[in-house]
Order: sequence, then C-alpha cells, then structure tokens
Amino acid sequence: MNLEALFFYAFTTLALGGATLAITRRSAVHAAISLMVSLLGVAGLYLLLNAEFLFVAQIILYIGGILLLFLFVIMLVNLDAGRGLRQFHQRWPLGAAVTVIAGVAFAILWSRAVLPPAQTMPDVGNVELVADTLLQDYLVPFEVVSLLLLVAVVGSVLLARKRA
Amino acid sequence: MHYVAVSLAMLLIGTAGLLTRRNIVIILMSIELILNAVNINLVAFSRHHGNAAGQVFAIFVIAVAVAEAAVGLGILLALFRNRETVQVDEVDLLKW
Amino acid sequence: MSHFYTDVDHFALLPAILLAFFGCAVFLFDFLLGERSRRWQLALVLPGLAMTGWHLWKQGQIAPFTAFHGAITIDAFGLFFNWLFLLTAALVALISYRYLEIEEEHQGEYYGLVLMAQAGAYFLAVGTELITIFVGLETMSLSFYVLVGFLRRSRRSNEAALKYLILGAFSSGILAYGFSILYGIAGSTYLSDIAMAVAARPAFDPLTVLAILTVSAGILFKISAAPFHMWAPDAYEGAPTAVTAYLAVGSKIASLALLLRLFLGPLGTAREAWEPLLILAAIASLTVGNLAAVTQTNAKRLLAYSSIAHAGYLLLGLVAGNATGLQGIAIYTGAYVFMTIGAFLVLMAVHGEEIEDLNGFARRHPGYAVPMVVFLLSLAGLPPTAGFLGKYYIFLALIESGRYVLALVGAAYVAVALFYYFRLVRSMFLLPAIEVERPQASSLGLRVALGATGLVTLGAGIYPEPFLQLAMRSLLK
Amino acid sequence: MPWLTALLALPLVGLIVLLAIPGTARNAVRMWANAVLLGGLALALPLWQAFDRAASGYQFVDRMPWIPTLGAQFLLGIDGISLLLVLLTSLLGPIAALASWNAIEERTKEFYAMLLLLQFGMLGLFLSLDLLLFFVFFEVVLVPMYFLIGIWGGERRLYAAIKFFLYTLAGSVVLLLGIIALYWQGGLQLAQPTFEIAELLKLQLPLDAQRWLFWAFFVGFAIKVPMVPFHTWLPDAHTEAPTAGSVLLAGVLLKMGTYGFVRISLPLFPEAAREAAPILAVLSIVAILYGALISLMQQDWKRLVAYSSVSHMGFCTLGLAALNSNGIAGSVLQQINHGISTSLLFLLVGYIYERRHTRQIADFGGLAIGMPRFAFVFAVAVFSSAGLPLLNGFIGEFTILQGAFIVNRAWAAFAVFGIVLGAAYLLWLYQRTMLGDVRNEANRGLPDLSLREWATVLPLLLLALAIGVYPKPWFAVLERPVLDIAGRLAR
Repeated sequence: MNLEALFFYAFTTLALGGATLAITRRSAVHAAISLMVSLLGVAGLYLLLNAEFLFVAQIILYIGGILLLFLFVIMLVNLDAGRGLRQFHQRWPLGAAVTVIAGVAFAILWSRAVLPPAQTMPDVGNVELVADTLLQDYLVPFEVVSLLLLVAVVGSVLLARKRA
Repeated sequence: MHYVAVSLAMLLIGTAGLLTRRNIVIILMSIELILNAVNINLVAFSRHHGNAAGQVFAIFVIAVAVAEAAVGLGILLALFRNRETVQVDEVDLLKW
Repeated sequence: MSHFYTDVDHFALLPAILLAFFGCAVFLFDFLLGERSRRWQLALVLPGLAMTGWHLWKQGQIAPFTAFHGAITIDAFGLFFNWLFLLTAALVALISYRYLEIEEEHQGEYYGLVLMAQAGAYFLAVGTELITIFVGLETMSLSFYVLVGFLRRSRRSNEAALKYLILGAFSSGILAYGFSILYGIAGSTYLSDIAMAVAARPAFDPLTVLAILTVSAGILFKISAAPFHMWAPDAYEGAPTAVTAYLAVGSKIASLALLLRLFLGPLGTAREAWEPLLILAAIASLTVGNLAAVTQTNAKRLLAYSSIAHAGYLLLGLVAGNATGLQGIAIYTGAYVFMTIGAFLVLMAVHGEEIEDLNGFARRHPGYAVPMVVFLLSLAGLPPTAGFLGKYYIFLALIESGRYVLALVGAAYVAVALFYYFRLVRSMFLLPAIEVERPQASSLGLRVALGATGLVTLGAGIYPEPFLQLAMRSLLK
Repeated sequence: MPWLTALLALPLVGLIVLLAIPGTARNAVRMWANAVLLGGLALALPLWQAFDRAASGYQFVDRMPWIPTLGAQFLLGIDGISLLLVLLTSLLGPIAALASWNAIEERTKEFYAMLLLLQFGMLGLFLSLDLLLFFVFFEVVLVPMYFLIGIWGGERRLYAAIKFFLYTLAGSVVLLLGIIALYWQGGLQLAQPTFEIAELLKLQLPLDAQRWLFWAFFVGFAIKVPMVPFHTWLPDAHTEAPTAGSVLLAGVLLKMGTYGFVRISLPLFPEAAREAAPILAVLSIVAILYGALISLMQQDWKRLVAYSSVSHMGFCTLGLAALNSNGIAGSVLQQINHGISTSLLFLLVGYIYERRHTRQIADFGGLAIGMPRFAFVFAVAVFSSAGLPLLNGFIGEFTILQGAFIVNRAWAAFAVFGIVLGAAYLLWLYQRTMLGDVRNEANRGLPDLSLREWATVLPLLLLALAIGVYPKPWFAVLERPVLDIAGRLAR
C-alpha cells in the first residue's frame, strides 16, 4: 500500500467517523468536537487532491470560524441542560428510510457512472491558479458573494440583537 | 473515484442527521456536513478535469456555509430569547 | 476598464448593482438616522426600483447579449422574469409600510433585505453559470430566511424562519451536490458547456440521472412543489403577512426561472429522464396542495397549500414542453404575481389570519372584499380573470401534446380549489361578523397596490390581448 | 350602437350606475334596477319583429376582435333558437326583479347588483357565437347565483350555494377541456384557429374525436340541465334560493345546458350524437319518471316544483335525443314553456311564502276560499306545467312525443307515462293547497295578489295561453335553424 492510499484512508476515516459521531452524540459540545475532527479529515483530503488553498481555507474558515460560532451559541443557550430529552424526533425511521433509499439509489447510479477522460492540472501553483480562475472567469459570483455576506451580517445582527 | 464515494457517504450522514435529530444545533451541523460532501466532490472533479473551477466553486460553497450558519444561529438566538426557560431541544420543528 | 470587466459586463450587471446600492443605502440611512429614517425608506426603495426598471428597459433594447464570458445572459427570458421580480418587490414594498408599523417592527433592514433578495433573484433569471446561479440563489434565500423571522418577538415567526432555513439550506445543499455532478460531467460550470456535455451522453446516463434527481429535488423544494413542500405551510403561516406574499411570489417564480433555465437549457436533451419525475411532482403537488387546503382553518396556511397546487400547474406547463406550454407558464406566472399579492394584501387589511377573522368583512369593507372575490376566482382559474388565461394555456398545451389525462387531472382540481377559495368568500359575504371592528391595516400604499393588482387581475381577464402579446414576446426564445 | 351589443351592455351599465346609488336609498335602488331590466325588455322585444324568419344563419351579428392571439372574438348574433331564449331571459329578468320588491329587505343594493350581473351573464351566453365567449358567460352566471342563494336564501343556503357552484363548475371545467380540444382540432384543419361556431361547423371531425368531444361537452351541459345522475344539486339550490333566484335558475339557467346541446353538441358532433342518442333518451326518460315520482312524495311545496323541473327538463332532453326536427323544435319550445310555467309556480310559491313563512304543503289547504285570484293563477300555472291542451305545455310535450315516437315508440310510451304522473302530482298539489276547507286558521284572511304581483304573473299567463292556443308563430321562428341542425344530424 503506497503512502497516498494510506493517507487517503486515514483522512477518510477521520472525515466519515467524525461525521457519524457528530450526528449521533447526545451532547452538542461533543458533536461540535466530532464535527471538527470530520472537517479536519476533509481538509486532509483537499491536501491529497492538491488543493492547498482550500486546505488552508477549510481550516481557517470552517474550524476557525464556523465551529467557533457553533460553540459560542452552544455555550450561550446552555444546550446541555436538555441532555436527558429525546434525541431523535418521533418520525426518525421515516427520515432514516429516506436516507437509505436515496443512498442505495445514488450508490448504484454512481457505480455505473462514466466520467469524461481525466486532464492534468496546468503547471502553476495552486494558489495562483485559483486566484486566476476566481478573478477572471468567476468575477460575477465573487462580486455577488459580497452581497450574500452583507445579508448574512445584517440578518444575524438584526435577529440576534437584544430587543429594541 | 474513491473521493466520490467519500462524498456520497458524507452526504448521506448529513442527510440522516438532518432528518432524524431533534437538536437544532446538530441539525445545522448536518447541513455543514452536506456542504462538505459537495466540496469533496467539487475538488475531486477539479483535479480530474484539470481546472480550478471546482475549487473556486468550493470556496463559494464555504462562504455560503458561513452565511447560513451565521443566520441560522442568529435565528436560534432570537428564538431562545423568546422562550428563555425552554430547552432548544424541545423545539420540535421538523414535524412533517 | 480592463478586459476582465468590460462595458458590456457593467451594463449587464447594472440592475443588480442598483438594487444592491439602494439596499445598502437603506441599511445606511437606518443605521445613521434611526427612527428618523422611516419616512425616507419608501422614498429610497421606489426610486431604486424605478431606476432598475429603467435599466432593464435599456437592456431590453439590445437584448439578447452575454457578458462575463457567458456567465450572464441577458435575454427575453431573463428580462421577463426580472420585470416580474421588480413588480413583486414594488408591490411588497407598498403593502409593507403600514403593516410593519402595526407590528412595531418598523425597521429599515426590511426594505434593504427586500432589495437584496431581488438582487439575488436577478442572477437566477439571467445567470448562465452554475456558481453565479448558486450564489444568487443563496443571496435571495438568505434574505428570505431573515425576512420570515423578521418579527423577532413572535415565536411563530422565529420558528418558521428556523424551519425554513433548515430545510432551505438542506435543499441548497442537495442542489449544490447536483451542481457538482454537472461540473463533473462537463468540467465546466458554464451552462453552454454543460449543455454540450449532457447532449453527448446517452439516454438515461447514470450521471445525468443523478444530476437530474438532485437538481430537481433542490429546485422543487424552492418552488414548494410536492413532495418537497413541507416547509411551505409553516413558513407561510409564521412569516409576517407581507413577507408571506413576497415568499409566495418572489421566491417561487425566481426558482421557477432557474428550473426553466436548467431544464430547458443544459438538461433539455435529457427530457425523457426528467419528464416522468416532473409529472409525478406535478400530480403530487396538485393533490397535496388542493386536498390539504380544504381542511385548513388559517387563511395563510390555506393560501400556502394552494400555492403548492399552483407549483403543480406550472410544472405541467413545463411537462407539456411545447411553445404553448411556455407561454402558459409566462402567462400563469404573470397572473400569479398579481392575484397572489392581491389576496395576501386583503388578508393584511383584515389584520387577521384565521378564516373566521374574515367573517362579515364584506359588510364593513366591500372595497376590499369585492376585489378579494376577483383574486380568489383568478386563483381558482375562472373567467373572466387573469388566472383563467394561465390555466387555459396550460390545458391547451397539455391537449396539444396529447396528455389528456394530465389535462383532466388539472381541470378536476379547479373545482376543488374553488371550494376552498370560496370558504373565504363565504366568510366574507355570507356569514355574520362575530366580533367588533378590528384595526384595519389600510394605508395609501395598500390601496394603490390593491387597485393595481385588482385592475390587472380583472383587466387581463376581460381584455387579455396586450398581456398575451407581452408574454408571447418574452418566453419565445 | 349595434343592437345586440346594446342589449347585452345595458344590464352592465345599469350595474355600474347602481353601484353609485347609496345603499340606504333602497327604493331608488329598486326602481333603478327594475327600470334597467324593463329597458332591456323594451330593447329585446322589437327583435321579434325585425327577425327574418326565412333567413338561414345568424342575424344581427356584431363582430369585434377580442383576443386575436387566441382567435377568440367578441361575436354576438341570434338565430330563431337563441331569439326565443333571449326574449325569455329579457322577460324573466324584470319579472324576477319586480317580484323581489318587498321580499328583499336586507342588503338590497347588493341583491339588485347581483340580479343585473346575472342578467348580463345569461344574455351573453345566449347571444355569443364564439365558444370562448360562451364559456366565459357560462361561468359568469355562477358567481351572482352563488351570492343570490348564499346571502338571500333559506336556512340551508350556505350548503346549497356551494353545492350549486361546485357541481356546475365541475361540469364546466370538463366543458372547457372540450372547447380547448375542439379549438385545437380546428387549428389542425382550418387556416386560422378559431372559436367561432360557424367556422367550427365546417370541420370534418373523425368519429373518435367526435366521441371524446361530445362526452366532454355532455358532462358540462348535462350537469347544467341537469340530467339524471347529475341532478342532485338542483332541489337544494331551488329550494334554498330566494324567489328571484329560483325563477331565473329554473327559467333561464337550466336552459343553458339544453341550449348548449342544441347549439354545440348536436350540430358539431352529429355522428357522435347519433351514437349517444339512445343513452341520452334513456337518461331523459329516467329523469322524467324519477323526477315525477319524487315530486309525488314531496312535503315541501317548493321542493316539489324543483323536482318537477327535473322531470320537465327530461322532456327537453328527450326531444333532443330524438335528433329530428320535431324533437328539437319541441324541445326548444318546451324550454320556453318550462321557463314560463315553472317561473309562474316559483313566483306563486314565493308569494305564499312571503305571507305565511312556511312551504310545507300540509300547512295549507283551502287557499282558494280566501285568495280566489291567486288560486286561479295557480290553476293556470299547474295546468300549463302539467301539459293540458290549450296551454303552452301541451304543445311542447306533444311535439317532443311526436319526435320521439318517430324514432322509438317505447320512448314515447314511457314519456306519456311521465305526463300522467306529472298531472297527478301537480293536481294533487293543487288539491291539497287550494281546495277543501281552511284547516289552518293562519290561512284565513291572507291578502290576495297585489297589483305588483299581478304585474309579474300576467305576462306569463298571457304567454302560456298564447303559445297554447296559437303555436304557429313560435314554430315559424324555429323552423330554419331546427331544420339546419336536423339536416346535419341526418347526413
């Protein structure tokens, strides 16, 4: 087994294991920590895929930003006081069944999928490549995403601020 | 394409979490898992096709994830304020 | 300007820039002036919309053209939907003013978010590149999540927003997964490239099918078609009524634009794979929407279920797949904007949400009750109203393409729809009022909007020719 | 201004002016509405003189573009069949309005507004020669009738109103699909797709298409008539409606269904009609007998009249099912007759209800003693409805029987049995209410017909007598169009 495969399986285990734990833990704090493990694993996969920029972005944005947000809210609303309550809602078998059916169908379709022939990456650094693509071909979404973030900021401030 | 399988597994775990859990914070985390599944796909295809479009897409997906999490948690806080003594777990929203 | 950002690019982006600019201006005024900014809000929003309209009109003079290497295509299709967004936003802005005062949530952010949502929707109509579309969709959706939860002190509003956000984000995730597959198929995010790649694949290619499944699930969610409709009744009921109107109209037709863009564009060659899916979704929507609406006691919920049924009719237009079907969709959506906003604005005037609250309303306020009858007849699809024309075209398209059974199913549900719509009429006209006068959320803006929606709904039914001409020119590509 | 357009526009203009009158000025509202409807009658009556009986095709045609994109026109015109129905509508409108003068105390303005809107819809339906326009008017009448029943109706008005609306609507959506399909077929064959009936008559429809279309139109019209399996809305609607509503419902609205058969189904789909004729005939005979038997059992005066409508409309559809000129001419005339006699019956029931506030037959008896004039008018109405010679009902039913007899003797035989039953329940009704001693003191000293009430019943009485004694001019009007239709059917 070569080194890359080893890393792949290691990161996959982290990603999927963390994800499974995240959705099954009773405590929200534990779930958040499992989620962090999972996201780290995904970051590792990005590294294996030569996406260094995303690897950094994943760690800084997700683990630094989003998870912190989650933990902050969990502390604020003291979720763990509700630990004794039911963790799954009543119709969970229905949700699980939908997931399983979709999973089987998707797996079958994927197993028969044929991708177009592979191409090689241009021989420039990943960050330069991403930057070029982003600013040349994807200028519009780059501009629109500023609106998105503005809405998110205004919205979350509006909703979370104390009553006037 | 092993990465695609990882992505699918991630998607399903996220979906399962979203459809079965009651805790809203964990449901929001499930959405993050789903978006990560999308990103694994995008980055894997990006390498397969030899262009960076997928990675750029993934950046935007991360931005969207940040925005959704921020607004989602903002709404959660507003809700919590309105029912201070009540546990968030009891907000049995996803009944259908 | 650099070659990254040419004059044409700027011209194509201008309406969105204007919307964003005025949206930011509203945010800023509110921040700087606080209470004093109130009277300026509409004075910012309406001119902003007017300027946007002016630029849409100028775009129409030279359309079709593409910008940003094909990421944006300004064509008759996109312009048509953008005009509808513009009308919707203007009507919503007009009817919101007094409502927000009564709810004591009168804040500038509201109008800013309305404009931001419209800016996002702009890219759903003209975007021809997946990332642009996705970011535009999310901008719109996020604005709506916040708007639904705008009554921060109302628990129902919070819960509705949270539920809407969770299911909306879920559907966005599924949609993004579908987009990732489309990127996997083509190696590009531009719709033109994807179209070629999909066309080169065999029928029922597994990857294409996967993409269709996930993309259609995501978009059906957004247009609240069954079986992905479960968020709609709660979100509609919990949201402030003005937002419910915006949600029912703006969000739905923007997502419909995306649906058409994708399923007639890049996925058009895979029709045999998605047509059965959409037929099922259409029938399910008609059934769930119409049958569930019958038992509702809350007027907003009733309209929510009925809007699920309307999604079904719109899908039938796409299923028919001929030029008549597309005209039908254009006419239907055009009528839908006016009749739906009209119905919601009357509910706002009543300032009540239960059907009982309407009891005896016609005696006290015939000026609102009579137009409401017109809106409801139109929603049900009876002549001589605009809604009849939409249904007429959809049925014609189905018959032309030999889908008689679907036409019959669609027609049969008209009678069911009339039954529950007329429960509102029954309350207003036939039942005695049970309590004292409620505060009536009437205002100049509301009356202007009522006049406009009423006139169009009835006028387009009695003399439809100009409206048909407009719709014909817009969707025939 | 063109004649028919003016005739159609009058109630609408009247309605708009009415809205400007303050609702508190009840008498002004009443007078205005009556004046408008009488004006309409004055405008319609000269048509009878001006109408050219020898000419084939449509007369007084007004043609204006309406929706060129669809090929729909604003196209009005009449032939002998629609002439009679337009005249009937123009006559019953003012009668219904006048009959409501004292009956409607509440929401008077809205009531007359609905009446005018209803008149507009009814006239439009009989005048339009464009299918889409026809359909629009087919639906337009539903809304005012819904309100007439729902606001000013009896105890179960809410139920009856929505039941009426839903039944008719369910039929009309199928009718719409039929119209669309016909339009589409027309688009395949004609240079320009159109809704114009005269153009669509030129189509060569394959039998298969004819069948589908015939049955689609059938559902729409049969519910409106109503033919037997679809009749259950009628007793409720009639019983609960206010007098004016019942009069117009029975007198005019039911005819929309039979008129649809004559105007559209029979001439456009002759082969399918020939195939379907036995089914139509059987349904008609069932309606005749079933309606009559149920009428025999009724305890409620108005409900009895309502069920008698089912029976009498059965004659109209039986005449159509005969597919020959006798049957069709008899059917059209019988539609007019039914409009006259049933309206009379409903008016009289309404007047007695205003006096006694009950409709139970058992509560009455011996009314003839205190109200001789009322009893006289009621007698004429009953005889007319039962089809006694020298009155209008006899002529219509006799012609229909002739037509049916030519095709199938059994049909005629069953129908004759229906006439006997009809005479039975009507005369029994008369005996129980008018004759004998006054058993109930409340029935003593009731005021007889007032001048206003006389004004509403007299024109109908005279018409009933005129048609019965000298039917020739009426058949003369019908001859051309009926022969045209019968000719198409015989081909």
